[in-house]
Amino acid sequence: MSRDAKTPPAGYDVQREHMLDFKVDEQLAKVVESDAKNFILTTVDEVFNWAKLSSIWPVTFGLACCAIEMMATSATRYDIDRFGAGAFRATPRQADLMIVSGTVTGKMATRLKRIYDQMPEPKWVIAMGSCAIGGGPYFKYGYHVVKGVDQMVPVDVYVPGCPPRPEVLLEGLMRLQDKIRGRKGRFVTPKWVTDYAKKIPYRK
Amino acid sequence: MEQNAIYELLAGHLGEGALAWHEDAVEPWAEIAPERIADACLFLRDDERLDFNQLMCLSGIDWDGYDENGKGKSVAILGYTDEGQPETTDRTADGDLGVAYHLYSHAQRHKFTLRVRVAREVAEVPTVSHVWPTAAWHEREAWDLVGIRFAGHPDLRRMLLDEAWEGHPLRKDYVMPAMWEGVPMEGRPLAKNPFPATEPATGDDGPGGPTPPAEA
Amino acid sequence: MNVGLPHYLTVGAILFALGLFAVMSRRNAIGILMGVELMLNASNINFVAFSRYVENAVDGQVMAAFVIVLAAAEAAVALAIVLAMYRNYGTANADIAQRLKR
Amino acid sequence: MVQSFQDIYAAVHSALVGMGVTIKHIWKRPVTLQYPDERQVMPPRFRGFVHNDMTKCDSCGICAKLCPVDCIYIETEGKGKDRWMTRYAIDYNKCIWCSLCTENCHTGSITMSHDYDHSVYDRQSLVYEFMDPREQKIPCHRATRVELGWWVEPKEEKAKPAKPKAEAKPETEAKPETEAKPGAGSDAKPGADKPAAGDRPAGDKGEDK
Amino acid sequence: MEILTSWLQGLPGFGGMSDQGLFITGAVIMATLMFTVMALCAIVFTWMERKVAGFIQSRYGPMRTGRWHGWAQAIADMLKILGKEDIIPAEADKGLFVFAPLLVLLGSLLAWAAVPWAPGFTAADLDLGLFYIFAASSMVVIGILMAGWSSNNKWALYGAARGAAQMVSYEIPLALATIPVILHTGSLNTQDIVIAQQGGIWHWFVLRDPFLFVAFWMYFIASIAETNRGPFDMPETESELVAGYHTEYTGMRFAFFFLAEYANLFLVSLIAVMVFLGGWWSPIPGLDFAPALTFVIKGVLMVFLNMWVRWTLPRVRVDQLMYLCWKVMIPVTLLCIVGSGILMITSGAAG
Amino acid sequence: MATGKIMNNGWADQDHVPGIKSELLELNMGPQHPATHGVLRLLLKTDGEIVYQVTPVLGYLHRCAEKIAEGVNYKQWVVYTDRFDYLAPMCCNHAYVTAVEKLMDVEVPERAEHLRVVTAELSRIASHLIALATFGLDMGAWTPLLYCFREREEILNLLERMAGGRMLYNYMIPGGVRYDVPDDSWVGDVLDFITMLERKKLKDYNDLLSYNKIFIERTADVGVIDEATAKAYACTGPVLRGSGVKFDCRRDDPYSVYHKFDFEIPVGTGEMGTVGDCWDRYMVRVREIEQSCRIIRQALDTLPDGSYQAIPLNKIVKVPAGAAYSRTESAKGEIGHYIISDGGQTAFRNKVRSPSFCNLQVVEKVGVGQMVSDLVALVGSLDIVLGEIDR
Amino acid sequence: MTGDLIFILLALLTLVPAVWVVLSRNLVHAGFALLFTLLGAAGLYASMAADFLAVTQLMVYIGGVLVLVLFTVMMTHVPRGRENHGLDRYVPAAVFALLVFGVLYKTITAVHWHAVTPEAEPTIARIGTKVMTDYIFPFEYVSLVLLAAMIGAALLTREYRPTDTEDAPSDAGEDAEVAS
Amino acid sequence: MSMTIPLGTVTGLQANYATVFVFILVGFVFAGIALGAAKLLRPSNPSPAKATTYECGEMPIGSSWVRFNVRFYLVALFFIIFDVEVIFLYPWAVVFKHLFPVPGMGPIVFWEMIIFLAILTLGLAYVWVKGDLAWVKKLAQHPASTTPAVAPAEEEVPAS
Ligand code: SF4
Ligand code: SF4
Ligand code: SF4
Repeated sequence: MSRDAKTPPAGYDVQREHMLDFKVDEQLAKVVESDAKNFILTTVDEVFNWAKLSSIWPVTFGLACCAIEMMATSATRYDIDRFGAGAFRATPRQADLMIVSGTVTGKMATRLKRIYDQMPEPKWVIAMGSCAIGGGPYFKYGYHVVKGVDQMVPVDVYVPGCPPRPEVLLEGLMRLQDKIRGRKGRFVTPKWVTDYAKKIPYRK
Repeated sequence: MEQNAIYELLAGHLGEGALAWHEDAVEPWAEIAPERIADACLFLRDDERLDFNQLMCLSGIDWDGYDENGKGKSVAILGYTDEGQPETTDRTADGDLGVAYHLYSHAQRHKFTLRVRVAREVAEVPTVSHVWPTAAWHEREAWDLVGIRFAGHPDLRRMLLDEAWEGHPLRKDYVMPAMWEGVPMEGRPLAKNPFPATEPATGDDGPGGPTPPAEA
Repeated sequence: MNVGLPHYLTVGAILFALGLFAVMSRRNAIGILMGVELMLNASNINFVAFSRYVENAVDGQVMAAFVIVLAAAEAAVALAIVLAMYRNYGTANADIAQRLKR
Repeated sequence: MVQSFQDIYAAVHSALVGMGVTIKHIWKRPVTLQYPDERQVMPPRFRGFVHNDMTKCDSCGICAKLCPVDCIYIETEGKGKDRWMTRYAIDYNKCIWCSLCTENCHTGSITMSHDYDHSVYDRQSLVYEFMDPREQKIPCHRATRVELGWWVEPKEEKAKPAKPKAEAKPETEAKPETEAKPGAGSDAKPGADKPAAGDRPAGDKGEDK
Repeated sequence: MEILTSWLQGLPGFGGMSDQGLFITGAVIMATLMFTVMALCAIVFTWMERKVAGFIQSRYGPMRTGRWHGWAQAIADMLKILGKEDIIPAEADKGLFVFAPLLVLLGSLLAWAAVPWAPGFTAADLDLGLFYIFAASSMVVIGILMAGWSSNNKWALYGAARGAAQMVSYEIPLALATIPVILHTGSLNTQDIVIAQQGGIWHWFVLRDPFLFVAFWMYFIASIAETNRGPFDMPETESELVAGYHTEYTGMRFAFFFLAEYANLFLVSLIAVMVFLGGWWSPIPGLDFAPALTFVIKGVLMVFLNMWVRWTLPRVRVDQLMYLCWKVMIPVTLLCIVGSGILMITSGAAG
Repeated sequence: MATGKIMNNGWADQDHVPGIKSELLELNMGPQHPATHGVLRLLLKTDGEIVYQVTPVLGYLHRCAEKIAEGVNYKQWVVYTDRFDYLAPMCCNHAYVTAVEKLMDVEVPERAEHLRVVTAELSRIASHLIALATFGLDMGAWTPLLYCFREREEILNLLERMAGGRMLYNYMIPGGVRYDVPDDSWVGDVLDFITMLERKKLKDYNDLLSYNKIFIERTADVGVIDEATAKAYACTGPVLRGSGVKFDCRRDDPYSVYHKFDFEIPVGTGEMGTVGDCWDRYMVRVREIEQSCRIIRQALDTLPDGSYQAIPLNKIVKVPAGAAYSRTESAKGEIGHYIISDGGQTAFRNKVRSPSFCNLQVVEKVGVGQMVSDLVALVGSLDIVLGEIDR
Repeated sequence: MTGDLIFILLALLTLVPAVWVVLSRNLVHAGFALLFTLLGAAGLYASMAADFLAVTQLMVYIGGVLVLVLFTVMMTHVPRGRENHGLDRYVPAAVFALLVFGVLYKTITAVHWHAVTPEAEPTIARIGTKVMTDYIFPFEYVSLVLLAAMIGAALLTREYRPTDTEDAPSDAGEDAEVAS
Repeated sequence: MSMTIPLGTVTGLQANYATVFVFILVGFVFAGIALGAAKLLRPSNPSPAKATTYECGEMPIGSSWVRFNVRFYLVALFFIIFDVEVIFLYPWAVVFKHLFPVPGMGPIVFWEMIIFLAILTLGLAYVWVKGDLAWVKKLAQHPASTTPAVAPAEEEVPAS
């Protein structure tokens, strides 16, 4: 079977990803329109937003299994550098993004908070993996696991999975870019969930 | 060497009173009086017929609620509820604590299992870290998680948890912490049904509601 | 103002005086050394000024170059001494070291 | 002296060899998959988001029980024939995509989809609600379901028609499995692997596009 | 400069300007130009580095920023850095902390003054050009020490100590490696050095005699070390010292280090081109159409070589670095000087 | 030489006191540091570049796995074993199911064992690739990292086809494996891959890294763990073998079907320096990749037909009361499970003896007197994975 | 005019930091202030057409001596980089320094210098020639001095030296050193 | 090469150095502009936590302003000596070509520098042989040396 399909499989909507490009599309236009009073400012803002979203430098912050997937994301096959986010900085001082990739334990949580604090603004956090999102598999008996990193630091994007595939992290990054761009991106619940819900015949 | 033969040798060294032999188990094991364990280990290591130069594993065990006859009656441990709150119970644990040693000899290629059992209130076993350096960390871990103190250990600090941590998690009656040094350990109830009968689900980012945006 | 020799010499003199002040007031051996460097620089300024405005030859400059070189050598040795002193007496303070010596 | 020249030679030589390896790669086409524009086709067993086909599920709760992380929330109301499911949700805050839930579903309704990329801005949105009780409730009891006309055949029957439909996937392991495993367990598997073709989209937009 | 001032004189508004005014205007324009080039090379080379690294590692590197192969990546980086918050650690020595990046930047900017871009086109056509370049860039060392010390961060301190020791050490082979060339040219003026290599590839100093060839490679290695890159990135060693001396630096101040790093990278490459690789002369005599372009292209090729090395080799250890410098490179360069001198004498080139 | 002298090579700290001890710089390497491979924290006391004391501080990834083992049933717990050594999850699965089977006394079908061996060995290769990669990265070589990850992706793809998960598989169950070979081409693809790896890629790594002079200089004679130390600290796996001890559970304490296969146990020979130095440990991994390829080839060539599950997938596993310690050779070394069962659905106690935990301990001893860079090399060459140290 | 301005700027660049060097309580600050003094001095040399000297100043003083000084300051670790000194020394030192300055200034102003301002010329060739001819012996002598300085400094800083209180063999450390 | 623009006393040769001076000023101006622009653009939200020193997520133990290891100092020390050597080599190299043909000067010029180099090389050889260029690397090779480190939990390694 061909794994390396270079083209999207049937039914995949390429269009939706083009929200990434630095181009005013409808939704962005709406945002812009509302600010249209000060055109220059908006443009400058736009340019800087573009810069911010095109150059998100993550801090090298690997915690657990997900960190390996984070590495895989930055590695050959998925290459997060394509998004300009490949410049992993070892020090939080120069980073924009903290990818909390893995289980946040009680002992680590304070350190995580400190590292987050030490990052200069503007800064973002991606919670990667079930553990970082909500304790994941360690929810029930994890006496030493923080159930959700959002209890420690504000999280911008949640990337589900255990571990999330590299693609998902990339997708999360794109959602973060959307967020920086000033819009909340597209509807987030996958369509198939609601589709199936719709298919069920009504009672009565 | 056969397990029985090893036991014979060990028994010869320690004298009969100090140990008991459980032969029919999946893995035969010798139960040793706690105060003799270091002695026994030294013997096992230094006797050239035995030559147990590797301590494969050292496990601390909380025997509370264990049913020897194996009817699956062990007590359920406490966790967090779905809402993320720590579960509590009135039950007080009372069983013994124990330590199991698994030994291996690179030269003789045989294994041996030792166990000691101490009362919960005593919870102190002599260290074997001078016999096998590797025991140092295992013992620290056992102290950390099960709360067995190892007498004579050079550096008996907690291993995995913080020094300030309360309780020993692998004890059967351990109650999960709700908060630790300002870090919330409890979960947040996420399982709430987002569809209260009256309120409509809303929003772009709202939970997966039935109102997807119109597709192109 | 037409900048000429006296101006440079004055700068040199001020620098020299500052260096002297540092040498006298500093207790830390390295501070003293810095003062010495200032004084050497002052003398170098003078050398160059004379070489330019009086003699118009490069001898003064060669001299100054030698001074720089020797200053480097001096700094190397002096700082090594400071370190040795620091190691032996636990301080880089010249006075204290002197007292300890006894 | 000789040694140090040998060292220098070794250093230069090995550096050149290494540089040969790297320069070789410059001309090669990168192996990178340019994700948003290119995607790989997932293998049949791929475990994406868990999906539950609500038309089949009878809220027996096996999946919730088997889930190691307790992330399936099933709520019902009523009793016996009048038992209705009011909620079926999977909490991706916790789900670890282990597929244990799909193994034992006796109706084969819960499956691992091939959809995997849905980042969200809000942790709440990761609780996927598979039904909206305001719109409908789902009858649990078999008799009620039959009565209401949405009875779905038990898996044994379901599995077989499903197989030919999955012809797109070259996997054929369903056969040895059924031989190997006695009872209903054998049929949990195909359900886990195979999307009922046409029902389940590969991408989030669905194949109906 | 002369070209510039005479050109300025020809401009309408500048005709009546005094000579001093003209001179200052010219100098300011030149400095601005150099600064722009410097900033530009940081932008171009960060992008290039990421692409080269990408392709070496069989991936793409930046692809999406600005559509075509992420050409706008470095611009975005710079803009973003401009908008980053500036943090001065509470424990730091504030004055020095603030000043250190400026010094590093200045050190590399100053050195740019003497680069011979094209015949007669040098910002400051110094008689001591080459010497001056080395001297000016030695200020960077102080900047790095300052940065590391003032951060009051242990990793930064390590980085600074290593960096300073490394940079001062490698300054020697760097300077020594150029001396055989000076023997041939008899001038330190950068223009003169390039002019002396006229006449095709065989007149480039790198191919003049075997000692010069060795000296070139010594220079190349020393220049990598001097710019703290490649296998010699001891001060920044990501895997050891978190980010070295700029661990605590954020935003624009970090960008200055960044800028200086790439400016220095290009600078040492340009010097290599100028001293050994025939400056603006094209390999084939008589084909010198665009001197400045030739010069820059050669420089970029050197930068590429530099990157290639960087992405291939593992990093050496501190002591090995020092070993290499003091026990291999300095003796070898000294040997090159003597050997080249003797060759000059025997071949009658001296005189 | 007196102790004080060494201390005094750095200078005194307090004023006025002659001959006082120098102040050592205390610094934290980790928990967030690129060289500690996760969230390990090494508390260093250094003098300049020389490390005087290393104290590993663990627990930053303590995920309470052993507690969870007492709460979830045997099959669910497989999921958590994946997450110990998340670089070689199959090996961890294998270790665990072996232990459970030992207690349950079930006969595992041959085919299942073969599949286990194949997947575990693939996993081992993947893990070793990461070990090479990160070790190279510690040494400052970026590019091998990317190459190794590229090859690892292939393995992950193969395993994903097999088990459905990309990184964490949940593939083995007590009594067999969850799935059979996915499709007809899978076996061929695996063989193709290992052939390619053996023929081409390993050569690339060797050219780029193993035999690079700088790399050798950085790793040979560095962080030497001699045989006695390795044994005393119960080091296992490549660390022990790097010290020249020919010991491998797969051979010396056979489990599964490893006794059927013909493979060698590479040991450190001190080819570039001393036996037991970082280079040896590194090279043992490279050679083990070759051996794993051999094993895979044999296992696939002799892949028997038949069932692959002794216990049906939908059966809840109950283990008779008793206790057993079972050990297997994972990518990092000997992983042991000590399971005490009381006859119920969940284990009464499940102690995991993780190889990295024991291997790391040696840092306290060997790390002393190294340079900071060498310490990085030492830690890198131990190839620890925090998920299994902290559990 | 511009020349004057440049001179004034350079003189200020030399002198103001020099004051800082003298007065700063933090030795590291003093060291960094010294940087500017040296830079200013180099500028002054350049303005006097002593370009070789200016560049030498940059290279040796700033690139070398200053680095050395800073290293030493950092090594001797004055707590928080501060030096305690009281006023007791300032007064006599200031008086004496002012006195010296007075004398010097008097001399400068009193003497009528027969100053000339010739055209500036490139100096390096002339210096080179001078060194090779007139100053040949000082030149060789300098090399000896440097050798001595190097050996002396190396001796002084060698790591395992006997001290007053301890009497370990002086070179014991070296045997164990691994020349790597 | 020198330009003759009457610039007060800054004439001819110095003109180029004046350019350098302008470079310094322009450098500062540009840096100032960059910092100023950044100041306008960047958010500023200081907090005590943000200003803590980064040390891998832990709180630093003590100040980092402690003394360095002497090694780094030694390197700088040797550098300074060789730096001076370079200083003299440059004038020599410049005049070598011109002075060598001068009758009577050739051998002097050549040998003078050879002697100069030889003397300094002697110094290099001295420190080399004495081991000052080597880093003390293996503490473990000093038998007594492991003791200063607070003994970790280790005992005698048993013979195995
Ligand atoms: S989410 Fe899963 S893969 Fe990620 S850290 Fe947690 S357990 Fe590991
Ligand atoms: S096991 Fe299947 S039928 Fe039962 S509740 Fe779960 S999904 Fe529904
Ligand atoms: S995949 Fe695993 S974790 Fe997720 S719902 Fe199913 S059983 Fe639970």
